[in-house]
Amino acid sequence: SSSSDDDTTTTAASGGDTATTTEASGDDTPTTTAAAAETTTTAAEAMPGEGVSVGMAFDIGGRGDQSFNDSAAAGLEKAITDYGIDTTELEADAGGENREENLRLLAEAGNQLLIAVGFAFAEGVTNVATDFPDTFFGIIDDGSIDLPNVAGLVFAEHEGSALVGAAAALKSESGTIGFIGGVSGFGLIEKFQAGYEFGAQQINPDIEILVTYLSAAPDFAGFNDPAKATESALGMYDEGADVIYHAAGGSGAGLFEAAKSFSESSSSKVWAIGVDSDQYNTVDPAVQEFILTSMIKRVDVSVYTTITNFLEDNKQSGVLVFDLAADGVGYSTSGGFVDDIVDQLDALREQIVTGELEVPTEPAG
Amino acid sequence: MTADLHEPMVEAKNGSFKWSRWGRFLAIFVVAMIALSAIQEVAGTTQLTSSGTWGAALRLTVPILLAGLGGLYSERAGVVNIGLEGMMIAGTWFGAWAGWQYGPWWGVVLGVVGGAGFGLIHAIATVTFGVDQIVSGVAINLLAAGAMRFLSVVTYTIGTGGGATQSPRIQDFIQTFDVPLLSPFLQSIEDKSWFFFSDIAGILGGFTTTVSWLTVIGLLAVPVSSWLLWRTAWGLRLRSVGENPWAAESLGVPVLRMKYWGVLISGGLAGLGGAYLVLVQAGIYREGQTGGRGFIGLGALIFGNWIPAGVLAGAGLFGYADALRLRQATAVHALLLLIAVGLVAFALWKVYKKSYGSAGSMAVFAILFFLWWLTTDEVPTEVVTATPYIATLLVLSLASQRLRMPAADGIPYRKGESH
Amino acid sequence: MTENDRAVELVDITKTFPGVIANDNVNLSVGLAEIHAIVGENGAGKSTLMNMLYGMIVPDSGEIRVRGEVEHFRSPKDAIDHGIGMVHQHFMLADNFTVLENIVLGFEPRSGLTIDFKEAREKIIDLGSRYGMTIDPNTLVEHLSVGQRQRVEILKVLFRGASILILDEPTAVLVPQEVDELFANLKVLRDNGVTLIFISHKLDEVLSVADSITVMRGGKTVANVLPSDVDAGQLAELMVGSELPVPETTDSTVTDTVALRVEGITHRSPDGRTLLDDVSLSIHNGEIVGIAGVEGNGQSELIDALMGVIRPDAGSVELDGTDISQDSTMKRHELGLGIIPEDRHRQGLLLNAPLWENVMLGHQSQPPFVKGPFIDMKGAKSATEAVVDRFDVKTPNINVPALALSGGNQQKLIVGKEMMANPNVLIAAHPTRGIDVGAQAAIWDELRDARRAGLAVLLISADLDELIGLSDTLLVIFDGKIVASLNPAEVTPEILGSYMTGVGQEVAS
Amino acid sequence: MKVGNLFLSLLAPISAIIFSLAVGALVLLIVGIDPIDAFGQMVTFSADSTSLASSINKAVPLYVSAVAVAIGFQMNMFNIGVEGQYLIAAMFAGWVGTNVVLWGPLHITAIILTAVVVGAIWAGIAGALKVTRGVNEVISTIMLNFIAFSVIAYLLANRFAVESTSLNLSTGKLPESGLLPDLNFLITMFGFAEPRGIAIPGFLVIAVLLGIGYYVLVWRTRFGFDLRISGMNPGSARMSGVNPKKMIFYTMLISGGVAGLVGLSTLVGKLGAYTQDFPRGIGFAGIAVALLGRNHPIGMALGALLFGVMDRAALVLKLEGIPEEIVVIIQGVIVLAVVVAYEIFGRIIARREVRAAADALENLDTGAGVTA
Ligand SMILES: Nc1ncnc2c1ncn2[C@@H]1O[C@H](COP(=O)(O)OP(=O)(O)OP(=O)(O)O)[C@@H](O)[C@H]1O
Ligand SMILES: Nc1ncnc2c1ncn2[C@@H]1O[C@H](COP(=O)(O)OP(=O)(O)OP(=O)(O)O)[C@@H](O)[C@H]1O
Ligand SMILES: [Mg+2]
Ligand SMILES: [Mg+2]
Repeated sequence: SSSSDDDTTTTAASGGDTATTTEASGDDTPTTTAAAAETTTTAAEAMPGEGVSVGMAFDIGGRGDQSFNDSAAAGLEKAITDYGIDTTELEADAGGENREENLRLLAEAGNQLLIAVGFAFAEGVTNVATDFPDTFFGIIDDGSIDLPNVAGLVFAEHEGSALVGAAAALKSESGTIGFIGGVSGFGLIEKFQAGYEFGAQQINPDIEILVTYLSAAPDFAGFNDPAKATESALGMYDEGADVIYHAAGGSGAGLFEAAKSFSESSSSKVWAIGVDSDQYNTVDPAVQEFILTSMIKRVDVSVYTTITNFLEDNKQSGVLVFDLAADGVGYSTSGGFVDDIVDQLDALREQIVTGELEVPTEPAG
Repeated sequence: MTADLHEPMVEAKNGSFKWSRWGRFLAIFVVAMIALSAIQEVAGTTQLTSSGTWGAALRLTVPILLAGLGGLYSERAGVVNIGLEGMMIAGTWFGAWAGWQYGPWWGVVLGVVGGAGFGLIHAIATVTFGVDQIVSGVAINLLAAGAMRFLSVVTYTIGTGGGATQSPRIQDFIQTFDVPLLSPFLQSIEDKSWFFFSDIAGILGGFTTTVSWLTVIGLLAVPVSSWLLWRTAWGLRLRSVGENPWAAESLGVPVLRMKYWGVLISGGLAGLGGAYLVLVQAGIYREGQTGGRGFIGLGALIFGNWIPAGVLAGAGLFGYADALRLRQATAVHALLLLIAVGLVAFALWKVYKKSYGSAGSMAVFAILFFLWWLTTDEVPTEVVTATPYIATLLVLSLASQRLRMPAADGIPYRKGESH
Repeated sequence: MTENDRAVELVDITKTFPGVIANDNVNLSVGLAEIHAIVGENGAGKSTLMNMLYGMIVPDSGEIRVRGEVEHFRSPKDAIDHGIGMVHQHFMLADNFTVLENIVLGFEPRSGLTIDFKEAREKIIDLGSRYGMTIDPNTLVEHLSVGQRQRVEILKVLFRGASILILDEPTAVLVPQEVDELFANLKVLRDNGVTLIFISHKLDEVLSVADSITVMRGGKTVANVLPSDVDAGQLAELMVGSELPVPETTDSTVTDTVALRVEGITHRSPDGRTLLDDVSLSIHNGEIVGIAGVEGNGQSELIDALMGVIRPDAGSVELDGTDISQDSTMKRHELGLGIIPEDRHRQGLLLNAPLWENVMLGHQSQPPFVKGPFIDMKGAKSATEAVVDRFDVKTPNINVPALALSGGNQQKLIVGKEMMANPNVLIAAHPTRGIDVGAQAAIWDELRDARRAGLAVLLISADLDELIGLSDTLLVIFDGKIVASLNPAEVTPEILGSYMTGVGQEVAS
Repeated sequence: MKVGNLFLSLLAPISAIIFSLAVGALVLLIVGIDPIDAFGQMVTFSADSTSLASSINKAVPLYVSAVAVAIGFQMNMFNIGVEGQYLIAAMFAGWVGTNVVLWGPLHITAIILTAVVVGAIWAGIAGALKVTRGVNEVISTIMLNFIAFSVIAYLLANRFAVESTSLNLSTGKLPESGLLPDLNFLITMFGFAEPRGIAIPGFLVIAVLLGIGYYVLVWRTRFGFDLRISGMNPGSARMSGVNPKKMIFYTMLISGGVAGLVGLSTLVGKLGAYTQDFPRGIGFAGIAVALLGRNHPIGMALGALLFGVMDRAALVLKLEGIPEEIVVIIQGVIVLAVVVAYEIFGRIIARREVRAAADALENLDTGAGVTA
């Protein structure tokens, strides 16, 4: 499916696709409707969410990080518009020490549903959810909590990455592509890399893939150092890569700048691939033309879905996987640069969704 | 150590232009280049000398260099400045904000002003109030980070494309240029893949292709600083304040004012380094963007023995190692071989100097590095990221006896109270 | 004398520091092109007065006139602009600068934007040859000897074209030969029209070189005399208000037991220079062995080696017959080796700590200061009271920080705590340096008494009178070697001086 | 006299805090926020048992960190490396705690000892470099911080982390015998409500003992005397028989050992594991607290508590839509202002002492005829 911003949402909303639930919770309900209810209601009706209060605990950076937190905020905004819920937001301090306190404050404030944005909240959610059994929790990017009132909202980043990997391979003329990871060593970014490599190799088994990580956890500077991303990307372009995918958070801006400056100075156009949100829409117009596509991780969908489920009294605990099938991940078409290969990409998508191809979560070797 | 202990360039000795010195440099350079080329052949990479690597090394060097030079002015005036990181952070924020609002050159100006602003705070605390300099530096690092976050929250509100942790994109970068004729010529030589010659062309190419004007300014800061500090009356006075402020005071040098100059310039240069990050490389302010470069600059300063050219050497080393690993993580592996060969050369020199003990330990290290190179295919990211820090520690522990910091560096000075 | 021939007039100058009136309505009048000496005890206020003339300190009240004009100096720069230059009691030089850089600092000849090094060098060489003070402008100051450094200081002043030159105790650190050289230079300067004001405690010097003498006592000017009108004794009386005390040993108390034996100590600096060269000596109980020598000839290293602060490359130290060469400094203290260090601020005191902690210094491993691993505050305090009482340390109580005491009282505290610990051997380095006459006499008495009781003392001093007066045996150290062993009863300061500068030929016995 | 000086010493931090609040208020005013309202919210919010527990929870590691820094300060050494030391120590302690299981009290002891030893070793590197190679400890500890982060990265990812579905890499959870019980009874026994969700950490006891131990060691033992005099005047210390090199090394070891404890209140308290997102930045904040409390055990305790309360109170600001970063600014200004204030008041006190001594002397002189 093509997935410009609006498209995907509607697809998810109307398609009634399901998010698979693993058995982690031991709950009886194996499946969950991950789609937003068709409650794009008319103004006259009373909003279904009135009087319902939802708290959101952002991770370090909070709103305006142009990434993960913003994406979660977008889901919340949409829920406000659609359902008229009340919301309260808090964000973690710079050292990330007060995550649990924030959650607790939100719970004490009487919010019925709490959404924690980021795996680092796992410990806090576990503790607070135990103390507030009547409050429901959603936690993004974590599938480790086994409590009846917690939903772990995880994404199949590797599946989405496979699609953009394929796109990179299809668009590459040189047979060399690149991947820039922000922070290595905690497993998440390696998932992106694995999928990307897998997808690219589906198209061209001989493709050469250059990989660099900007820092290693627990040094998370790699998510915030665009200058290093720039140099890394220029290195890869110099080495002959003509498409580079980044999973480096705020450092990604450096990749786009590198694509722009390399294209301009070498007069051969090279591409960048964005991540998490449709970065074509969030970056400055000056670099838009270099963004081939973005691997979209629908944090907003997961948030919106969780709220929807909650309002429908469908409190699904356990792990909700937002995968390709659920349109929890995908790729963007903004800019129209991949219009010519949509068919091939969709074919690959189909193979993954049907299980014909299984995308690895760890890079080979 | 790359730099002499005492900058002896006070004057060109009675016109006898130092041919011998240049000749020696040239010889060392040629030998080193041949070794480098050979190592590349063995290790099977071209990244060690490619123009791309050297261009990147240059860009990665400049912010560290500017921070280091910032430290230089401050410490030459007798004020230790570990607040460089905070001043650099201020430089990134103000550079981005002004760059976004008024264009990149205003970004440069305000970046400098922002850094100097925190320099001013440091100066007031340490020079006027005689507060412990390390303490003030630590406080400034805390304060700058908090204040910039606050400013972001207040200015880069939703809708600008920025937020609490980042600015909108800066529309224009500082302009870049290729040196006409030279750049394409060097490029063509580099493309030929000739042993040695292409390597030299690659290195020179890095300095002549897509060079930002701000890079030029950053590099010019080195000779300009040497000139200012060692040739002008102002520089002599500034240095005198770091060596013996009581003597300076007794000769009518306005000690406090000179210290203020030193610390303000220090902040300004660190701020410029921050602005460089934003306006040349990243195009955006991002919280945490400096990533410890201020501290590495401090390392470069010590590594460089408080001399501009030495600071450049230190910053260059860090920049180069970083460039290599960022551009081609695998190329770092070749660096192990380079280090082994370098250590062997150093050991031989020590043997020549009849210092067998250190020659022996160098040889042992050389063998270890060689074995490491031989038995592995790549260097773990964690090790690579730690390289500049390990290098600084190594240099300090091998050469700290030969380093000479300004005699009154870090010692609080109060007017009229001699020691 | 008319108003016009006065180079400097200080009228009713008063300056107080917290708790001290350093200058109390001081008057001073210095004629043009004369050598004017200012004498006075320690703390009489000489330096303070000169610092005001040089703009380093602003007077509380009074008037400064230079060549008849009233001036208000706010900084040395103002004074320099009026042709006044000062050579300070403690040299004001940057060690890591060249001679040239030190000299031009603050008064740089410029060509365009840069310093005109060529002109500066020529001018320095020219000045040096004119006044007989040659020195290579490109050497680093850290490589210069004390005498050379002083030359740099004077050149610094001359370079600025100063016509009024203040020298604060210029001879304190010089050997007699260097002093003669300096005085010759000063006379040349005077004959060239320079006015010289110089401060000294050494009355012979003053009488030989000054054209006019002002005496200060207790912050006041007490007399202005001509050298032809007074002799040293009279001058001394003016200075201290009474007869000058002389160090003098009574009959020999030297016993046969060797308390300290030093055998063949040799020590080299990391860069290979020989600092101590085969030094051997022995001190008997009841004996004071004096060591004369120009500062920097190995005295500090000898003390350090004896105390175990440095480990010499060769040689041994025996205390009461036991070899202590391998023992730690602390152990040596415990075995009864006492030390009055050379530099009380750097090695003898904790300026910010209370007196009782200062008294613990060096004895912190022994009762009454400690009980096991813990500090015995009660014991330490009563021991401190005892020192304060017996040595008449003037202090309000024993809890004030050491910095609250005057220099003399600080020194008395140090001497007192070492003596009260009943050492077998005492190393006394400059025991009376920088303290006034009364305190000096008291310390000398204590040393003599202890000697009579059997104490062995190694006395290191720059004060030749003190050395000659107190010692039973006098050794001269030059360039790390003991070059002479002399009988103090027969030796004169002049002879000593010639050994100290390496001119004397007698071989060590 | 004494009382006057004590008053002056207290005036310094108080005026610094007032000044910093004023700066904070000014900044808030500039961006159009009512500072009275903001501060009022903070005060109201911090005044309940949960906030108290939370503040103590934050204060304990800060305090331990401050003590580690202060030990270095006592001999004029800057251990800027507390940050790296506590992180690496906590990681090893967490790993040992899950892999070496011993009988109850021995188990927790082993964990604590591991942390102390690892912290001491990491700081000891800087100490050894200073002693043997003359490397300035400020720069070496800064470098060692960064190196520690890399070592942690490598070991945690490749050796120490347990398999988990969570992305938050973590050593295994400590068993019950590796944890310290909470001290909430301290609150409940006075009839206050049980703190919600946050507990007064059992490690508080160890922190208090640490403070007492620090005081006794530094001010009451000969070792402490040697330590302090080495810091005050290395030359005098050396002449008195103290080996400054040894003291430097010991100081770094002890400081590092204490630094190793910084993370333990979290490790053996609530968290029970070393995780990727283990609290950072406490080492640097500890420097600020040590300064605020003038290296005095009680002063530092108050300083740590102040920072803890401020951190807790900051939470309410966001709820009220006020940028909570203002708290960080105020904290930064406090640190600067406090050192400036100490400097100013210190000079006043010193001047008074000298004058008092001189006055007393004058009385002595005019009084009894004490002469030599
Ligand atoms: N900056 C100062 N602060 C406080 N007291 C001072 C200061 N400078 C000098 N004094 C005091 O003023 C008095 C005069 O000191 P000054 O240095 O002028 O004496 P001096 O005659 O030069 O002695 P010396 O022969 O030891 O050099 C002394 O009591 C000294 O302690
Ligand atoms: N050529 C120069 N190079 C560098 N700094 C200079 C130069 N000339 C003047 N300055 C600095 O500019 C400031 C004012 O210069 P000015 O010449 O008035 O100094 P000054 O203090 O009067 O020195 P001087 O006493 O040597 O004339 C001083 O801080 C000085 O150090
Ligand atoms: Mg004096
Ligand atoms: Mg004097």
